[in-house]
Amino acid sequence: MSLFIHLVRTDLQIAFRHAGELLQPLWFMALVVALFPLGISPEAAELRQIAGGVVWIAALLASLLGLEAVFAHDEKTGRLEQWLLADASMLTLVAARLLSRWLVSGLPIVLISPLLAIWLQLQTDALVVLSLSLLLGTPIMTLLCALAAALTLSSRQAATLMSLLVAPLYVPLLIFATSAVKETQAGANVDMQLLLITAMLVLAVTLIPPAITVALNIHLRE
Amino acid sequence: MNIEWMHGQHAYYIFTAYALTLAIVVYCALMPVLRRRALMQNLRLQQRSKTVAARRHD
Amino acid sequence: MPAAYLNASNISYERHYESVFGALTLTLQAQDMLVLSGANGSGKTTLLKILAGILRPTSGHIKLSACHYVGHQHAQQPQLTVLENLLYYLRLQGASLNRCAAEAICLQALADFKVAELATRMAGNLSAGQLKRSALARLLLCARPIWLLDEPFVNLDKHSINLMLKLMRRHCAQGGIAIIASHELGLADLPDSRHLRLPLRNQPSD
Amino acid sequence: MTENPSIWQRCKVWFHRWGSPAWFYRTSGYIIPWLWGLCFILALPGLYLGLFVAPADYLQGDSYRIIYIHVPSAWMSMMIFALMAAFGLIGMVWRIRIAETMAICSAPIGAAFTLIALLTGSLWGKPTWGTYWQWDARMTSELVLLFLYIGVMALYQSIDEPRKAARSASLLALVGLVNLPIIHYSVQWWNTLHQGSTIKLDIGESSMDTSMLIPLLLVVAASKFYYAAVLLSRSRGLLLQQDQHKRWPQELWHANKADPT
Repeated sequence: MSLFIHLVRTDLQIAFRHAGELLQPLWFMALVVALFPLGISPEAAELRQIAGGVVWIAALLASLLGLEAVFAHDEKTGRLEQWLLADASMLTLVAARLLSRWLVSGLPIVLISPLLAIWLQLQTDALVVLSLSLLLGTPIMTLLCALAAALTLSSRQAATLMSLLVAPLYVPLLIFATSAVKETQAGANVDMQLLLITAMLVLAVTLIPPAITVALNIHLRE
Repeated sequence: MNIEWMHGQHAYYIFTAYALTLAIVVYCALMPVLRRRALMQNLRLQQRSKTVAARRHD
Repeated sequence: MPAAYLNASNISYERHYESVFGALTLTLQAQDMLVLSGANGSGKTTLLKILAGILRPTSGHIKLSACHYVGHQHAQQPQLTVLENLLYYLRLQGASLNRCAAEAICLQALADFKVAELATRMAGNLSAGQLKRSALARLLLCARPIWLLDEPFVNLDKHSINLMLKLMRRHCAQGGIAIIASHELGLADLPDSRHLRLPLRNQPSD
Repeated sequence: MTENPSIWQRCKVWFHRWGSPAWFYRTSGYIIPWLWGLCFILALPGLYLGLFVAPADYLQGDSYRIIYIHVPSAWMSMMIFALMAAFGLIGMVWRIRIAETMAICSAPIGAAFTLIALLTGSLWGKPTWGTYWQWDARMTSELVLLFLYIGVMALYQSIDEPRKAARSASLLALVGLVNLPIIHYSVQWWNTLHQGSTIKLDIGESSMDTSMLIPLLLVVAASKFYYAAVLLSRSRGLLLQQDQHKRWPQELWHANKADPT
């Protein structure tokens, strides 16, 4: 267990050495959300209508940024190869990397979402559900993005390819999350949507790390 | 035998649908055969050039 | 140091469906030192990576005790200091010590390589030679019987090469195995080492 | 080989021989013409019956005749994705090169069928709904399926080393397959949420009387043989291209001068 904590701490140490870079996805997300009132209309009624979808789509796009930091940098320096010589199993190393990646890129999105929801005139109860759905949804996004990063490790144009691979897999998450926000605006009960997102989270947490390990083995050990 | 749909108001949609399908189906089936034919051609060429070169030596 | 053994039976490797080297059998025991030589592309690095367990051979199997592998890449995170990089690898290779004991081992390893003064420098702004020496310091972190070194002498100055040779001899004397892929290594430098020359294969495997 | 090879060795040799590209190239060469024959035997009567013999539908008139290519291609697009993932899994787990090649060659065929399903669906939608694209549940999940296919093909083409490319694409196909039902039902649920129940794009299978159903089943069967024929033809091409520097392609025409296809 101490190895897991040490790995996560080292990853965070690396990330915070250049804290400025961490905020870049957040600036991007804030920018995308700020464009919608300019593009569509500043009226509260209309903005409320699209608020859930806009914040979620901006979050999905923001999660696609900076993905080369997940595996590609380590593969270039040769650190990823040393993972194979480590004492711990590949799964633990991948799990540590995923946790540190979520803390660095997923959690900030959840923390900034209330501000963005206010920009889009979202009522408070819908805002709470939005943040809750993001809290459950961002780990799934991090897992899917890490899988795409592992799959495109030896690809030529990895950045553009990753978004192409990940976007179709986001569809169920986007559907249930945005409908959760819309239903709360309409005053309905949204436990069903949030429970479904939690179910997707559990499915992702159990199935995706082994898939990432297989993908890394394909790229490192072939 | 009812073929009056051919000049009905839906004829355009049915014809385009079948034409597009045929085009995709033929393209998808023909591409590999043409590519393989070209590859076989240049393999034969390689083979013949090798035999000619061998004959010139001995 | 646990007992050192390495036996690989008819391992071969194919890349782009062309075999890089044919069926190769290799058995080494304690105190053996093997120098791999051969033209570029003859598969020296591939063989080392297969022995290290990084690459999976197309056929054949390998049994060996724990190994260190130092390749061309320096495997260090540019945003971390040299000491932090070594701490990372010390933990990765299974040592669960408190912080100051771990740092003592890392500093000792760096001292052995005469790079102790680089400990707090960022790996990002080191020269190639310094990076190579701090990467080689990884070998001394925890006692693993087999050393697999790919071109260990590249970017090293005269003094460091002698230091490296001394450390290798000491490692083998203590019952370890060292396999070095290198061009510059003449026979004189390591008199008691075995030699393996990898032929350059260009005929495709059937 | 040991003097009396056990059954296990013998079937391992057979299994290995089956895996050899040269043997696969020759045997598929013989099978392909038969598959094409079966495909035409089923497709031509099926389409003839569907287009000229089957009566017009009481509700949609004659525009329903597009069903004879829309439904088979939609089913095929789903089936090929599952088969691609299955071939990929076999290729990854048992490291059989032929299975990998079959997985990679299935992707373009599956994408072609998905494209056909989308085009014919939208052409059929115009007379029925009045617009070329109605965010209908099945059409939307078909669109997402097309993106999955494109993702698999793009991933394969972006990696240089063929073995790595095939394995990564197969893994993505597997991940896609696990996600497919989730995507399908979430789109279904999303559709009922927004539109209520719009008229379905086709007529319920049960309500179709036999004169309409038989052509559909014929074309569905024909599409399966079409897939098998094109898959084998593409796999042969890929194997030949990958092994062109090896010996077996050179000896190819010594063995049989008249290579049919």
